[in-house]
This record gives sequence, structure tokens and C-alpha cells, in this order.
Amino acid sequence: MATDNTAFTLIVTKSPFDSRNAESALYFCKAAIAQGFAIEQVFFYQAGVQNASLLQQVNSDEFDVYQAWLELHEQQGVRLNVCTTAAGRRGIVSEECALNGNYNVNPPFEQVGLSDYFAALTSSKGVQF
Amino acid sequence: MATDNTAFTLIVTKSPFDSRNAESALYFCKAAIAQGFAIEQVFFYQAGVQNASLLQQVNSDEFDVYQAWLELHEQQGVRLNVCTTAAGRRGIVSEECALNGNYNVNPPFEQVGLSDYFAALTSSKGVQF
Amino acid sequence: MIIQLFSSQASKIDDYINAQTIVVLIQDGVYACKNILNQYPDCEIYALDRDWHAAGLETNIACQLLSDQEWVLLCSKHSPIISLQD
Amino acid sequence: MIIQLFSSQASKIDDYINAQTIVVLIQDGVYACKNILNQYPDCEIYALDRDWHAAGLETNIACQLLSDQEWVLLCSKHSPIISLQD
Amino acid sequence: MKTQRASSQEVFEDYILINSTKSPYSQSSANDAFEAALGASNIGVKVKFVFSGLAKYQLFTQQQANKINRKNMLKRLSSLPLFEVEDIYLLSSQSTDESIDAESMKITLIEPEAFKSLCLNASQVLVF
Amino acid sequence: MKTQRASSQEVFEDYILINSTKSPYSQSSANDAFEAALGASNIGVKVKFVFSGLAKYQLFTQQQANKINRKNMLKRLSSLPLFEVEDIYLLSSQSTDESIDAESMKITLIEPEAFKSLCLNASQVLVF
Repeated sequence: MATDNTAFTLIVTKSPFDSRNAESALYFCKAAIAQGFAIEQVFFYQAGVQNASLLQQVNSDEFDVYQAWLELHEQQGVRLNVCTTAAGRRGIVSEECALNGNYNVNPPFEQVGLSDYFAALTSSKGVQF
Repeated sequence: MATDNTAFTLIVTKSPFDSRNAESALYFCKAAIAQGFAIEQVFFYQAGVQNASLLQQVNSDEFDVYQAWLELHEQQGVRLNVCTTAAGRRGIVSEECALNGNYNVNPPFEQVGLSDYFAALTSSKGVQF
Repeated sequence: MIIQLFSSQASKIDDYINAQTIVVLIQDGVYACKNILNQYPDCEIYALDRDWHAAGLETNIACQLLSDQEWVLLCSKHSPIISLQD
Repeated sequence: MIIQLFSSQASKIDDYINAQTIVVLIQDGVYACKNILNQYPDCEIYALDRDWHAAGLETNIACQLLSDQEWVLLCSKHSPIISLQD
Repeated sequence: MKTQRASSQEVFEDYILINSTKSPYSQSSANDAFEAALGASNIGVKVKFVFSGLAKYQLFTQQQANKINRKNMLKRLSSLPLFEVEDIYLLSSQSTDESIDAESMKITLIEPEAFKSLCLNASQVLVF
Repeated sequence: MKTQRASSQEVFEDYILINSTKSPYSQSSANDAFEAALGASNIGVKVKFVFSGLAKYQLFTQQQANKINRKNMLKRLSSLPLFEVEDIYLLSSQSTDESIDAESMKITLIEPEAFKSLCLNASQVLVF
């Protein structure tokens, strides 16, 4: 169990499939929570915003990163924040920001600004993935 | 002008924003066509499938890769083929393949199999981007 | 200070490492293990157990393997944490 | 045979290059120019004019610059074309 | 001259070279190279498949992909001959590795110069 | 011991180190590092910004981004001080480069050992 009250904020900068960073971050989150550490938020930046796409179609016998993020949120309340600017450029768009009816980001993924991430860092320890 | 009847088939394997490969491929296509060479098709594989997303939102003063692909097709009839398997995993989904109403691939981008690409290579010269 | 190395290129750590640095090898970082041990014999070097075994590397090597929980605990104790990727 | 190098790491071409290889430097490949000229002084080495100037590199160097059309023409004449990326 | 070169190439069998250069799991490249080989072979294109650089780690016999929720890459690769991809090579490097069982995978170790010839004589080379 | 370390750190100003390591245009990383610096500074976080590796090419004065339909990276970077990012460093390497005008950009050349200290004493380090 955690001997101090460290909280972590994770930033994920790579897309699933083109890296294993999301998976490493998920292992980190689970092990942290199991030991009583808090995960302040997971922030998706650069190509990491692809994690938020609800359109990812994974074979039933393959690990489903999107589903794993949803479960982390549902079971542990971890906030999943997506950098709006980085996301829009890469075609990662919530219903609110949709231009033509189509979108690919649903809650619990939330679109926020970079400032939200840096504000979290003032009270937690950052780990980059 | 082209002194032979070489046709090219391009394969694009990187996403826009996380590389400039799409842009290099577009310059190649334009210069080839200007000299009378044919572009048999552009095939999008690996992270290159992200090129096909209609949800990409680019600032008005930035180069719009998606729009440039559309123009290449409209003006020159170049076929834009997306590897279905690589695309689905990465959340690049046409209306036909949509599971929940949302999609992000429209014509002229077409979802095809890898065999389509290799068939094209038997009668054209491959260039990887 | 902790360096998390995600790349097989050992030289990526050269700009950052000092005598007190702890190195944690993650993903392709595990392939850099031999080179880092040779070049920085005095540094504290760990690899993620999970990634090490996934890669199928030998276990008789002077690099300590970390469970996910040990990894997190290590991260809770040292600062800052620098991640080096390709 | 043509090698299209998209990476700044000159060593990426070592496994592929032979005496008749033509090297075309694209994107970050332009930064590998000096190293490749040093290591392979006898090879035919080009860089894309566009990428070279975008990078702001010196023009007084023994590497010929190619317009887009010259690049395509070169590709039409040689085979195969191998692209090396990061 | 051009005709002569073309006809001298005809003595070689026409083939595509697929060069896998990345480790088994950190990106999708190893898998993408494998699937490309199947896709080409599927329509009757002759494929030669070469592992180089970090791709040698795809061949490590002790890999435990289940630790990271993946399918064993070596097992997938061992199906290549079933799909008529039979010319499989590993670019030999200075460090010979006991962790690779080239024999059971029917992989040919290839010297640097021979690899360069294999590239030069391919109709297409794809690097993943 | 722990308390002592914490209090000895208090003599340093708390800062985030953003380390830009890629070339200006081939990926979005140069831009992402820049925008991260603005985002942090925007909420009053002290930022130190260090160019290393290929990122030195972001500082080349002769770059012509218009050739590839981009905005000049050096011009964007030169706005950092306007956003109160004023501690800007270039990790000095063996090859000193005449193509960089460190003076007009008010960039401090930093030696390898000093860079390591800068990392060690940062509250957070982000590498792009």
C-alpha cells in the first residue's frame, strides 16, 4: 500500500496499434490504484488522442484498448482528457465539435485544453507515455 | 514529358501530422501526372489510413491534406484505396462498416484488401511513403 | 530521477543520465539492457518484468525485473520521471 | 536501385546500399547529407530541393538538388525504389 | 541497353521483397509486414521475406506474448510457409544469437552482400 | 532524509522542463512542444525550454517553410518570450553550427552537465 499520498497524472502521446504506450499506461494505472495511489487524470496528447476514438474495431481475441479506458473510468473514476487542438487536427471529434453530424468521441472522454493538464501537474506527479 | 509508360502505385504508411509522408506523396503524384506518368492508385496502409478521415479539422491557414487527396482524385481520377483491416483497427470506418451510425470515411476513399494493392504492383512501379 | 527508456537505442539516455539516475526499461527498452549495463555499470537499472518476458530475453542478467506495482512504487519515490521514446 | 531516405540517421542505408545505388534524401533525410557524403563518397546522392530549402541548409554542398519532376523522372528510370524511414 | 537489362533480369524469378525491421510487439509493423506477405502471396505474387535489425527479436523462441495480451508473433510467422511464403531470411549480423532457432523455422541466414543482391533484384521492396 | 531533500529543493524555483528533440517539420513534435510551453505558461507555470538533438534544426535561420506549405517554426518560437517563456536553452554539442543565431533568439547554450542538472531539478520533464 502507498506509504505517501502521491497522485499521478499521465500523458499519453502515442496512438494504439502504432505503439504499446496506452497499454503500458493502463498497467501503470491499475498497479497504482491497487496500491492506493490516485490517478489525477490521463491526458491524451499528440497521436495519443487516437485512444479516444469510439470507432476502433478490434478483433474479439485482441486486447481492446478503448474498452480498457472505459473500464478504468467506470471502475475507478479516472478522468480521461483529450487535448482538443491535437484531437481536431487528427480527426478526433466529439459530438459538440462535429461539423457534419459525424463524430468519434463520446464521454467519458472529455475534450479539454493543455492548461487543464498543466494545472493537474501542480498537485500530482507527471508520467509520460 | 514521360519518355516511357511507367505507372506508379504509391503506398502511404504514416498518418498526417505525425509525418509529412502524405505531403511528399502528393508532391510526387502531381509531378508524375504533370509529366504524363500515370498513378495507378494510392494505397493507405498502417497509420497511413488516417489520411482517409473526413473528420480532420485543419486551421484555415494550414495545408489541408484531406482536401488535397480529394482534389487529386477529382482532377486526375487517382484511386484512393484504404486497407480495410488496417483502417478498422485504427478507427477509420466507412458508412458500410459502421457499427453505431458513426463513420469517418467517405468516397472517393475506398476500403479494399491488401490484394488489391499487390495486384496493382504487377503492372506498375511501387513507391513507399 | 528516473529515466523510462521505451527505445532499443541505448544512446538515447546519454544526454540525461547522471550517477544517481535510475533507469527503467519499458517495451523496446528491454533490448537496450546489455548496452546500458556495459556503458553505465554503476547505474541502477531495472526492466519491466512483463516486457522482459514478452520479449523472451534471458533471465540470467544483472538487471532487476520489476512487477507493475514495484514500478509504480519506484515512480512514487523519485522525481522527476523522464520518458525517452523513439 | 534507389534508396529514399526519410530519416536523419545516415546509418539506416548501410544494410542496403551498393556501388550502383542512387540515394534520394527526403524530409529529415536532408540532415543525413553530410554523413552520407563522407561515408559513401562514390555514390550518387540527391536531395529534394523542396525539403532542403525548407530545412534551411547550405547550398554549397556536393549533393545535387532535385525538383519534384526530376525526382519522379529518376524514379521512373530505376528499380526497385526502397524507402527507409524511422 | 535497356532491353538487354530487362532480358537479363528475366533469368531471375520476379519477386517482391518484404523487409521486416521492427521488434515483435512495440508497434504494429511486425504484424503489418506479416499480413502484407500473406496478401501478396494470396494473389500469386512470389514473396521473399527478410528479417533485419530489431526484427530478429520476432524470432526469439522464449517470447511470452501472453504477458502483454498479444498473440505470439513467432507462432504467427511460422505459418508463412503454409501461405506459400517459403523464402525466409534473417540478415546475419555480428552478434549471432542463441535465442533464435533458425532451423526449425526454416530461416536462411543471409550475409550482408547477398541481402543487397536480393534487394537489387527484387521487382519491389517494401520495408516495415 | 526525505524532508531534507524536499526543503533543499525549495531553494530552487519550481519549474517544468520542456525538451524539444525533433526537427521542425517532419512530425508535429516541434509544434507540440511549443504549444505545450504556451499552455503551461498560460496558467502561470514556470517553463524552461531546451532544444536538443535534431531540435537544433528548428533554430536554423535560413529555413523556408513556405516551400512545404508550413509556417516558419523559428518565427513561431521567437514568440516564446511574449508568453513569458524566457529560459530557452540549446544543448551544445560537438558540432557548433553557424546556421543558428542564438543571440537574436536569446537562447543560452548549455553544456551537457548543466543540462543534466536542469533535468534533475525540474519538477516535471516532458520530452517531445
